[in-house]
Amino acid sequence: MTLSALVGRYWPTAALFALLLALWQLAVSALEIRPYLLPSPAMVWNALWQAGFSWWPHLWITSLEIVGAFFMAAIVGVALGTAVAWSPLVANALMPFLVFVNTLPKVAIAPLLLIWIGYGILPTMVMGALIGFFPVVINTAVGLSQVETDMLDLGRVFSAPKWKIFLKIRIPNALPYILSALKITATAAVVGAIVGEFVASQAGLGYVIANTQSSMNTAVAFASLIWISAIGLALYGVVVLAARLWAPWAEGVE
Amino acid sequence: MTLSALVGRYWPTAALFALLLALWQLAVSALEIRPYLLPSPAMVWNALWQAGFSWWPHLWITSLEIVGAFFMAAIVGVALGTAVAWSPLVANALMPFLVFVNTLPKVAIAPLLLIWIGYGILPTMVMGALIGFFPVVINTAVGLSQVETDMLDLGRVFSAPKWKIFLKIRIPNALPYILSALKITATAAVVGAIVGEFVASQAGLGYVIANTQSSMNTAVAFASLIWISAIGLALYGVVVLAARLWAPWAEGVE
Amino acid sequence: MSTSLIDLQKVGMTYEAASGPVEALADISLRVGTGEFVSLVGPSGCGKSTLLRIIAGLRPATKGMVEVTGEQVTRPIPDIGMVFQAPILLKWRSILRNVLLPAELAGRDAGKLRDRALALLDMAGLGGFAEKLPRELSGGMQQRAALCRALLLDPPLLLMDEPFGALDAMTRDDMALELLRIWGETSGARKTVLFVTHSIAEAVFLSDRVVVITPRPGRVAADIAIDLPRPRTVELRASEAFGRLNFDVFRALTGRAG
Amino acid sequence: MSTSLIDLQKVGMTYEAASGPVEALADISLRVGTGEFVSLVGPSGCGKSTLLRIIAGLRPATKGMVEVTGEQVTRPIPDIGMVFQAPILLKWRSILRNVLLPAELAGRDAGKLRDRALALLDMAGLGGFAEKLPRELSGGMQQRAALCRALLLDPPLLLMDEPFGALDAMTRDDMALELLRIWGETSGARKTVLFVTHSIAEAVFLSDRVVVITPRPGRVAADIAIDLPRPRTVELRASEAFGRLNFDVFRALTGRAG
Amino acid sequence: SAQEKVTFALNWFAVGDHAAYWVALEKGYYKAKGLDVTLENSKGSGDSIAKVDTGRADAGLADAAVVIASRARGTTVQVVGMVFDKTPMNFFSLTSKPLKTPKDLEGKTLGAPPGDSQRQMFPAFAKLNGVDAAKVSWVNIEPAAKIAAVAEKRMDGVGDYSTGLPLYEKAAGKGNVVMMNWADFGFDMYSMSIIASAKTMKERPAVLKAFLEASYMGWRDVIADPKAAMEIFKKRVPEVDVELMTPNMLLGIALMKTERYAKGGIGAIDEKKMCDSVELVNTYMGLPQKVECKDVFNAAFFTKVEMPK
Ligand SMILES: Nc1ncnc2c1ncn2[C@@H]1O[C@H](COP(=O)(O)OP(=O)(O)OP(=O)(O)O)[C@@H](O)[C@H]1O
Ligand SMILES: Nc1ncnc2c1ncn2[C@@H]1O[C@H](COP(=O)(O)OP(=O)(O)OP(=O)(O)O)[C@@H](O)[C@H]1O
Ligand SMILES: [Mg+2]
Ligand SMILES: [Mg+2]
Repeated sequence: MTLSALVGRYWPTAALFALLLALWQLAVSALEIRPYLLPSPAMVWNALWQAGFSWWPHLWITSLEIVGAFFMAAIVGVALGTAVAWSPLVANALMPFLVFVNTLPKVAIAPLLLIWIGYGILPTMVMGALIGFFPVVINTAVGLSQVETDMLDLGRVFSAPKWKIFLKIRIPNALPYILSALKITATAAVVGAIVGEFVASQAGLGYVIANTQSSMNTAVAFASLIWISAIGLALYGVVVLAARLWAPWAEGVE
Repeated sequence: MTLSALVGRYWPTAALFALLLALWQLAVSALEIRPYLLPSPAMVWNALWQAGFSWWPHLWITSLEIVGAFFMAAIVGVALGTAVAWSPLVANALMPFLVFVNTLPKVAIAPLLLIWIGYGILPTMVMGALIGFFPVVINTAVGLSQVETDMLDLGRVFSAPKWKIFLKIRIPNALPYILSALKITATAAVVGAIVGEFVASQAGLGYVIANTQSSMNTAVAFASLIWISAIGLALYGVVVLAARLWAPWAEGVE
Repeated sequence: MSTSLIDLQKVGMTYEAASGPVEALADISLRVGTGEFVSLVGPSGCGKSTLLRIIAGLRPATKGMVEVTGEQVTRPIPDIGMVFQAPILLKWRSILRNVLLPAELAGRDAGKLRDRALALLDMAGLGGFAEKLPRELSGGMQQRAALCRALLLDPPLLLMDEPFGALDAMTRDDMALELLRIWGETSGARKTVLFVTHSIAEAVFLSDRVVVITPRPGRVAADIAIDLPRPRTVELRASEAFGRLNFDVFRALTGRAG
Repeated sequence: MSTSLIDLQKVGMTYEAASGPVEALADISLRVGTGEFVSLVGPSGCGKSTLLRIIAGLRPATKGMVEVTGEQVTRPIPDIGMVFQAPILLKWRSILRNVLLPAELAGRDAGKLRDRALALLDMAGLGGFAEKLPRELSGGMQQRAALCRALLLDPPLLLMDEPFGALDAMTRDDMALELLRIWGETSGARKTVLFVTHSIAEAVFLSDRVVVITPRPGRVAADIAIDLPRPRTVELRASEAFGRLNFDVFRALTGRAG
Repeated sequence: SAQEKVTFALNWFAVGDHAAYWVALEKGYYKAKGLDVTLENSKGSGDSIAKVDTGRADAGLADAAVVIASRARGTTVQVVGMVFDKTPMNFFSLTSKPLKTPKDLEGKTLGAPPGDSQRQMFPAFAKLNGVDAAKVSWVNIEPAAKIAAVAEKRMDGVGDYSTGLPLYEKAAGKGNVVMMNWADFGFDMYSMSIIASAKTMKERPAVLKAFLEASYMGWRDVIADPKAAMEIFKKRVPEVDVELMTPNMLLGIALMKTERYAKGGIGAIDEKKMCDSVELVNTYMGLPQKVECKDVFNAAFFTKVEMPK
């Protein structure tokens, strides 16, 4: 995309963000909100560049965790969704269980998770995946079931085994659903990784937030949130782009 | 459904749960896991009935919060998703912002949020809605965009205004997506309400967990988790049933 | 045919696609007068459906001028009935509610039109199927439902893309006679009909004029006036004039017209 | 016609739906011999598509016995080519890849069949459209692509549901002749074809037998042997015998056969 | 007569050292002084400070270190009375791999929630005892995961108040838990305190004073008869686990049976100790500005309530 196309495309976002920034600054000054509760944009901006420590290792670790969590959630989610759509038996057995797993507040079982999977990058990924996999399961399963009888008949006429019908007909047909879920999961993986870091961590943006919140250094916490959102937006953007390349017929919103 | 139909339908679930219970009991006895970490099923069962306090007020409040969060998320999500699908301008302006909001780890900003919006049932609902609205936005927006050109042409031929095309064609056509998202949100609302209660609350199942965690009374915490999952499953079941009644043509998995 | 309702001047249409452009129409000029019944015939893929979409204002032509009722077409034109090549029934609505859709979309009271919708369904032989869902109908039945839908609001201009394509010969003939009645063959006020068909006999039987389109890119190969007496009757088909006109159209189609 | 490939005995089919049951077929008995070309004609909604689905093993009949190659049909039968009434092209695949789909589904090497697929597309007049997506094709072109797909694996049994329904008269005639060639009219080994059409002339021109079905619920109204010489030629259409057979079928269809 | 509404923000969900306020409620100490008190849970000191500072609560419980740090971030809250006198700061470890003296900490991995005062003050503690702070590695963990982290040997030790002992013993077994009380190693610093905002102090001084006095009366009764106090607590907050919370409470009481409280009354603030605490925070918590000792506390609302004999 050329620069002018980019400008044309994203000026509404830019405008909205600018408006929000202005409102934020205004609120902070007009309502005299305490900086430890809501620092001004300027303070956050400063914290972004002068946090007193280097952001890079934290950014790097959290990014890694998020991407890992995303892929785990995507792979496990598609696999489980396919299993659920595969047979009503599996669906009846698995779904209540998956709903159960998904409704468990992960923060509540933090000690168990800590003991079972430990702490570090991989466990945090697992945590993120646990938080992000469910939308993929549901959307995959629903998408796989939303195929017209005619299309299935087509597959059956050519004596295709069930797995081929899934591979060649159901799954491509469900791609808009799956891609939609991946967009959701891209953001859920971000939250998941941070929650994972909250449970136990030695580095990462979640670690920074937890640390600074306690000393009421909210500006740095907000700066971390901005980094986190930047990672989230980037991952989301990559998913949108990948979707467009991979399944151009399944056009959707961004 | 008759009893035998119910049995026929849910025996796989029941079997899986029974298996898991057995494994759980086995693990606890064989590996000598300490009860404070993972109480035995029997202990949790006892705690369910003899917690030393009444579950009902907690169940009631948490259910209320969950249902409230679910409806808020559903309504706001569908509205935002429709706005995003309505015009590329709105989409370009809103989407990055929504992604931003959704990647913010609510646990991290929960204390801030609660300071701003206060404590109690309503704020906890808002918290739950914040955690659960995003899948609805994405799925609604994607679903609304997944309409065949032919159908849109049909609407345009009859000089339908844009909002009528949304109402009569795009939205019904997107229902499988929206219903899929509502299933996801049903479980997210549960987690959201509990997270909200974790931050500060005087009652509710999240409160019970937070309370018992600080006294290592894990059996009661697990009993709460079971109640929570029961609410989650019930809400999920209601969504599935509602979907089947409301949009029988959009059959999906459960 | 005093005024011309549809006026196309050197209309061209090229579809751009990743796999290369396709020139569907090249240089189509055509006028259709108010109250005229004009059929379009031409080989598969010559651009007939494209032309109908352009006239309806659903797609802009890439070349030339398109006017309906004296106004340039830039967006979907109001008060038309259109039968698409595919039935395009909304799968979540019963057949009756599908037929009533135009009323809802155009903001008319669907309740009042219910009886008319049921009468149309009866006419199309779908009397017992009002409450069925589209997927419970056969291909031909779906097509008839789509026809009823197009007729619901009694529009003065009908654009019909092979409305009888999926019907058997007999049903087809019945429907053709019904269409002539609805068009207003015997009554005073006639609608304007632009009718795409693959059946030469059908085109000749129904129309005031048959316009023959060349293979892609579509151009007007011939514009044949059908000067058969109205009202048309089934017996007409055995007439020599009918046979001759059929042959004229056939010749124009096969390019042997000279 | 030594052995009978398809054997239907008192087959009935009733669709159950929330809005009440629909009896689509009542008591159909029919045999089709190996190598035979049999056409089905009947009014819209009489159950022709339903019958084809039952024979293919896609839906179980609710009554009667269905056998293909001497075996009871309980699930989709192998080695058939089927043309559905709608094109049912996968929208995410190019036309070529849609045509190659049967190879992939049946576990055959699609790469090796590429040339055959391209040749089939050429035959169907879709030479330049191999890389297009389905939505970039006209209705008739999509139908032809679906025909190519059904022919890809050169199946011994073809079930065809109005394969030429969306084609203009000329293309239709060309395709009919191609179909006869593919069927094996002149070569030795003939395929078996069950062909649904709304065109009586087409049925007579192509078939060894034309089976006429009554209005819903479908029964066999007549089974008319077409004893015209093969190979069939276009000239045949002008023959008196052709006209008489056409009339026979017409009479059976309209119920005036007595 | 119209009762004055007072919202008191506790620092956590129900734990043993919250019993006093419920006792004061139950026995009508607040009511007698014309107060209508509501107790509200919070998620840690930061949360309760924010509530008090923004006026969502009128007074609250918070760790003094966090209160001091919060002043540097612009809050107006001040300590108006103490809870524990002796510091509860402490490390827990297991007998199998005990951390008994500060020197043992070198080369070990310790877990603590980020806000934990042990964690924040560790450099001071290390310096005091000649330990190389750089040789200790810290892991952030959820408060809920602290006990499991030690008991299941995921970490060598965790920083946690000494009052938590019963919980650690429940997890690891009696006799298996080792404590390193900072107080035993020369470190003394204020921890749990009662706070109020500038607004409350200015606009409702009488109410605050009354509230403090009634609260310490509650404490007095707790110290005098822990068992009865626990019964009231259980009655008011049925979700508490009496078996664990009783020892937890008793450990807290032990931190209050000091010379200072015996002389000055329960919760008496010692200026020197407070200023030393402020100094420690100023030195070790990386604050954006220095906090003045006099800004941190205000003893004007304190009323002496005698320790029970
Ligand atoms: N959406 C599209 N994108 C690209 N090309 C298109 C599109 N629609 C039609 N075409 C091309 O335009 C040409 C004309 O198509 P059109 O549908 O108008 O033909 P038609 O005369 O209606 O044919 P048929 O009788 O088979 O329905 C075809 O070659 C087709 O490939
Ligand atoms: N899936 C279905 N559910 C319910 N009823 C159905 C279904 N499919 C077909 N029918 C009914 O069965 C009857 C026969 O349908 P079928 O599609 O076999 O007719 P057909 O002979 O192929 O008609 P056409 O020539 O219009 O394609 C129709 O009345 C139709 O309403
Ligand atoms: Mg067309
Ligand atoms: Mg059919």
